[in-house]
Amino acid sequence: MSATTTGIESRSAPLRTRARVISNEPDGRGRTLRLAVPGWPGAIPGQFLMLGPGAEAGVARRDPLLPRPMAVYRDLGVVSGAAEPSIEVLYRVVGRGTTLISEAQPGQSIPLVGPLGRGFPVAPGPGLALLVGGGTGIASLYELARALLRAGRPVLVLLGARSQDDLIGRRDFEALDLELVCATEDGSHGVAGRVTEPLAERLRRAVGEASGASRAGIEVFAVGPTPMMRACAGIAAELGVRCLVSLENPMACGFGVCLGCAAPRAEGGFSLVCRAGPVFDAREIAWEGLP
Amino acid sequence: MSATTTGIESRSAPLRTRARVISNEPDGRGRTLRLAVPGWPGAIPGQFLMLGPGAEAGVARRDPLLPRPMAVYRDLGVVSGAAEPSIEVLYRVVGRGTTLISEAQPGQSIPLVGPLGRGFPVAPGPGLALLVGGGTGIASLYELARALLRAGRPVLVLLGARSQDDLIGRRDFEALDLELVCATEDGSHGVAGRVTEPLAERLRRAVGEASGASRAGIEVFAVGPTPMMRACAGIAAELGVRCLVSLENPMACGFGVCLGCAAPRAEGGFSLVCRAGPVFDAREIAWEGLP
Amino acid sequence: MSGAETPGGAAGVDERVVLAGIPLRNAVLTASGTFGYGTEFAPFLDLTQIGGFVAKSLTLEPRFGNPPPRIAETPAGMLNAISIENVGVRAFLEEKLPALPEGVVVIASAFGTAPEVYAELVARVSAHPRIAGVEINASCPHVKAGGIEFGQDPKLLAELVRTVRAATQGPLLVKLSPNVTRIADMARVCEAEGADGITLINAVQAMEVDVERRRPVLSNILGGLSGPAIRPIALRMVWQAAQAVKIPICGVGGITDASDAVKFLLCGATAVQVGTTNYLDPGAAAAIARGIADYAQRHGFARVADLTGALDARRG
Amino acid sequence: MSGAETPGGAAGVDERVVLAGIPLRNAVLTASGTFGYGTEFAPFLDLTQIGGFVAKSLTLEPRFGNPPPRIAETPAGMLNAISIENVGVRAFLEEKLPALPEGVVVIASAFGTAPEVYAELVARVSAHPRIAGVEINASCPHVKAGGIEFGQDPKLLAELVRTVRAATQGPLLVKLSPNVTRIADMARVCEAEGADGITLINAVQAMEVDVERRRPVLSNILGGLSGPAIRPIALRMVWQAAQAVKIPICGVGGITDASDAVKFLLCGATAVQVGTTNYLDPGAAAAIARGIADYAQRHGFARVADLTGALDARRG
Ligand SMILES: Cc1cc2nc3c(=O)[nH]c(=O)nc-3n(C[C@H](O)[C@H](O)[C@H](O)COP(=O)(O)OP(=O)(O)OC[C@H]3O[C@@H](n4cnc5c(N)ncnc54)[C@H](O)[C@@H]3O)c2cc1C
Ligand SMILES: Cc1cc2nc3c(=O)[nH]c(=O)nc-3n(C[C@H](O)[C@H](O)[C@H](O)COP(=O)(O)OP(=O)(O)OC[C@H]3O[C@@H](n4cnc5c(N)ncnc54)[C@H](O)[C@@H]3O)c2cc1C
Ligand SMILES: Cc1cc2nc3c(=O)[nH]c(=O)nc-3n(C[C@H](O)[C@H](O)[C@H](O)COP(=O)(O)O)c2cc1C
Ligand SMILES: Cc1cc2nc3c(=O)[nH]c(=O)nc-3n(C[C@H](O)[C@H](O)[C@H](O)COP(=O)(O)O)c2cc1C
Ligand code: FES
Ligand code: FES
Repeated sequence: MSATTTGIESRSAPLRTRARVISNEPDGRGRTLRLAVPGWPGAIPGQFLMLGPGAEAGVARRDPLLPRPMAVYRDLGVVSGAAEPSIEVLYRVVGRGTTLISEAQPGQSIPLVGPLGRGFPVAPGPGLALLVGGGTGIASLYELARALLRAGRPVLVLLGARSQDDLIGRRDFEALDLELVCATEDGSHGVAGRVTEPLAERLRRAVGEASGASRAGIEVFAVGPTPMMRACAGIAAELGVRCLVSLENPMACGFGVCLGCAAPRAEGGFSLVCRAGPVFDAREIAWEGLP
Repeated sequence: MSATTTGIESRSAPLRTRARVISNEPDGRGRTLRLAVPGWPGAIPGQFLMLGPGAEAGVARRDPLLPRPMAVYRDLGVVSGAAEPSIEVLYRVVGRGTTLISEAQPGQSIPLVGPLGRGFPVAPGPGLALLVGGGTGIASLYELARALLRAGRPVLVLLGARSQDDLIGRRDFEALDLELVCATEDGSHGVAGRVTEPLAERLRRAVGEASGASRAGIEVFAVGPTPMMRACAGIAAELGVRCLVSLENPMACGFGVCLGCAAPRAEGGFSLVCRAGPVFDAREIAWEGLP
Repeated sequence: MSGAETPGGAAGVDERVVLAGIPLRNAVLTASGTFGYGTEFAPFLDLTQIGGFVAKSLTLEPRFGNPPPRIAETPAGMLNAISIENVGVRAFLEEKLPALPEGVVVIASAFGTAPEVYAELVARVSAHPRIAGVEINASCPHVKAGGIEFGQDPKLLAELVRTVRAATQGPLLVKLSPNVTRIADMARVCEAEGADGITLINAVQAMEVDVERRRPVLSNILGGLSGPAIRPIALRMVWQAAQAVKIPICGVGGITDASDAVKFLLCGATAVQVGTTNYLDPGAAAAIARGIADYAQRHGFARVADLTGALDARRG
Repeated sequence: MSGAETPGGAAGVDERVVLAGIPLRNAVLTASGTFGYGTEFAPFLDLTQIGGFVAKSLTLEPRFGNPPPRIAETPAGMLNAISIENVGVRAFLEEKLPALPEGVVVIASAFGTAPEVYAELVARVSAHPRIAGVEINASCPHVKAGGIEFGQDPKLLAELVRTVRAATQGPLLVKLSPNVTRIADMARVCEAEGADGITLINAVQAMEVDVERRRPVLSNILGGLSGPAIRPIALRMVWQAAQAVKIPICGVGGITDASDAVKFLLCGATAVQVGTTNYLDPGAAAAIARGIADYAQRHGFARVADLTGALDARRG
């Protein structure tokens, strides 16, 4: 990593608080939850939160019990007119916890712990950054794209999903000053097929065209379903390009004490996804050992 | 019981459904929950419901687990403009279940089983009916008062509470064509002191003034905290007047299968409050055995 | 004895199972003590749409239970200390059974303080043509043996099952206590002594305290924990017993929906019982039966019976 | 060894308790395996505002745990099968302990496969001046004895406690498995062999199934159930153990708030441990300690220690 890499050293201490729901609106098949978080210190792209399942209902809710890990989608800071910093979470309703989160009403509060984990390293330089997002993995890439742009990197974002409505957050990416490629399996938006196909093509082209520092600086950042990330890692490895991924393991605590989120390491043993990750160099992971 | 008594024989089969919340508004320190209940067969005064704790949140809620027993406060039938019958529940927030019920929003649905239990016997005749309500017990008396009035009985309602705001439902009783006496412990409304004092006085007077059929037909109906009901029973017994009470035991099912709601009988053994009751002749109860 | 003859299931799935020699229309029974004597559920449920029900445990004489409070709510569960309040075997056979519609599969539950008492009960109920089988509730604190339950001591349990087995040739299920170190040992005892099947689990011994009154919530101090909270424990015990014995297992504990029920079948249960959930949703058992058939169809199983033990439990 | 000297409590209540010879600032500890090595909680909690913490169970050598998935959510609870992943005793003493601020009470937890291994571990950790006491985790599936846990067999347990007792004169707590028929017997064994206290309960053995994949959720198949779901079971076991022994008991299992904690004290616990709740609310333990003091004051107890066993359990 370069000297300007934002790594574990610069992480802010996480806080435990109740975030206030500002809005909770659908975005295609996903939803955007905007929260006011008193004292929010700002997150490094790739960091996440543990969000209590559903707004507090005046009484402690013991079922579902565990908080849900969610990426910090947009870190808005103190927007004008507001007293507190606000953030956004982009999520999909998949089970009981996210169903309850989807029912949180503006004004209600949600228990929140964060920011947590180690985010993406953001190094300056001429190398192309290829950001590949699949499904809700898209949520981890927005602030990363912005940080890379700020660091002067050329950025290409590739978003993949089943269908147009699953391309959650797409409009926010369209508003950024970067190249955006979308792939849908049913061809309803962008290229038809998997996002790994345009990735392979664009990465090959970038590696072929670049030289020196700009070639060495090319990186792939992939967040999405495990098979997608594994495929991205394979494509990158073949071309000798570094690939960073963000793993989604089940978590109970999010801050390194339950040891529930272990991912197997290529060199043997395990790493805690919530503490050593969720961002890893793809080569560190023993992919076949992920459930 | 007289021949026209509405007893167990005329009970409608209970239904299990999801009631739709029409409104859920504060009434002093209590709340009134109005529900649309498709297929509601109507209740006998004194019957109750089992209400799922809180509106369904799209996902099954397993904590709190048990439904909450609640009297049918007002049985509104099909009000004009509505497609389904509606009912009202008058309740107080005392714990986790009622907190969740208090958060149910109009349009949400709540699991409901009912009508359940054996209601009050309503016999015609000239005898004075003295209805004594304490705390949330008030909720069991509104439809009873109406039914007694319909049966041609002279009705006196005595409501007791700590303070003015605890006299939930008072305005609804004021709108009925009957005599209403309120007692508050702090004297903030009506007579100061316990409701049992005006009861003793009024009952003594009624017994003294009445004769023959009208004297034999005098009845006390008491619903409230156990000590209050016990005191009412004592006052009535002293004057040889029948006293009916409605017990509030913890319940899991409400329809006679868990055997959790047993109340000790004066003659030994137990009665199920949800099935043999909740209304009992006060003399049937072994008061000292109630928790 | 009554049973089910026709293959059912809107989905074309064969829902029938045979539990301990009892042919059942589908794999969903309801649990003793949570379904009364059946008739209480008539307003909510067509009793012929479930596999059958296990009636409240019977004693030879009618019996009153504990003084109130008898129940308490706990996180995702409830406690009870009813103490086998029941109408007695005679009223059950003469009044309760005849009140049930034809075609309803009834399993009686027997409870006693000595093996001979159980045997007499079992002999009496299993002779009745409306009784499809008997489940013995072996979770009785045995006075002679110092308060331990029959289901907690392998020797007492063996004696109990042996004695009862000699008293009936009809289908015999033994319902075990979960309050033991090794459930597999208890299952093996039942199998060795000739039980036709085992039912797992009864409520887990537990306690709740009222901090304001500084008293136990239950008059009995201790009670049995049931409901979703104990489901993972019940599932584990069914799994362990299924590894240990060949006789069929009826899984019970915290089942709220079809997915919960399927978990028990996959772990090796032949049928399941719905308990506490009947209180919250008296129509639940029928919905669960339908849901199991749907699951079977979605996953390509032609028969619900094939779900039994279909868990892929290779490690890694 | 470190301790607490000053009577505390904004409310003027004396919050101090002595657990197994360990003086504690207040009655709230945090449970092994749920509080890491303490430093992880520094952002959320002033570590000197709780009685102390029990560190993750240690083995002689660093140890990796089970492959994922290691955890699952269940109704009002969670399952885990971590398998004592830890940094090993050396890194604990040399790196983890020195990173903690002064005044934090640390109880080490020891785990092994044979009594001698436990003894060596206990000897090493209890020699360290920052260690206030040792808790031995007797819920280890003992290979030689066929997979049964030390805490499940009275004879194995007696041998274990005896061996460990000989290895240290410092405060020794034995943490028992709840997966037993009679917890009181196990508690008596600990007392007889000289343990200074017992901790009750460890997680309850349980299982969860993924019906879509038709596989156990955990790679280890079986796991331990913790969280509010098991609180009534833990409370019952603390009560039963408190009736059986005189040595102090540390109550653990499903505590989420001060009222839960008070229940354990009333049933006879001298102190409590907060476990799974730390994951949901990493500041909970301190709030619980404050809440206990408030309760004591409201109910007229000058000392939190007087809450121990203050349950009125007369029947009727
Ligand atoms: C670091 C990280 C960041 C994430 N960021 C996002 C995000 O920005 N947007 C988004 O929609 N989702 C995100 N996820 C996935 C999200 O946490 C799960 O979809 C969510 O927990 C599902 O909860 P549920 O109760 O609806 O599902 P259920 O299936 O009912 O959950 C049951 C249990 O499994 C766990 N679980 C289920 N799915 C997942 C999963 N994919 N990953 C981890 N645990 C899971 C739950 O946390 C819960 O403990 C992220 C996961 C991780 C680990
Ligand atoms: C037949 C009957 C009719 C009732 N009608 C009304 C009514 O019209 N309005 C009203 O406000 N209240 C009524 N109650 C009381 C009401 O059921 C309780 O206040 C309510 O259950 C409290 O639930 P909670 O979760 O808020 O309290 P918690 O204390 O958290 O409840 C814990 C458990 O205790 C039970 N419980 C607590 N208090 C009572 C109680 N007083 N009676 C029975 N069980 C209790 C709960 O049902 C639950 O199972 C009635 C009770 C009965 C038995
Ligand atoms: C109130 C109540 C009463 C019960 N009575 C009996 C009984 O009489 N006989 C019996 O074998 N089990 C009895 N049980 C145990 C249930 O049959 C079942 O084994 C247990 O509740 C676990 O299942 P569940 O979690 O689905 O309720 C009773 C359970 C409850 C809750
Ligand atoms: C993820 C996890 C890991 C645990 N690891 C240990 C351990 O290493 N040693 C131990 O004695 N107990 C361990 N426990 C058990 C807890 O200390 C505690 O006894 C149990 O979780 C019950 O308490 P709770 O319901 O408050 O969590 C662990 C529990 C969990 C949830
Ligand atoms: S989620 Fe608890 S250690 Fe990672
Ligand atoms: S509440 Fe279940 S029997 Fe009365």
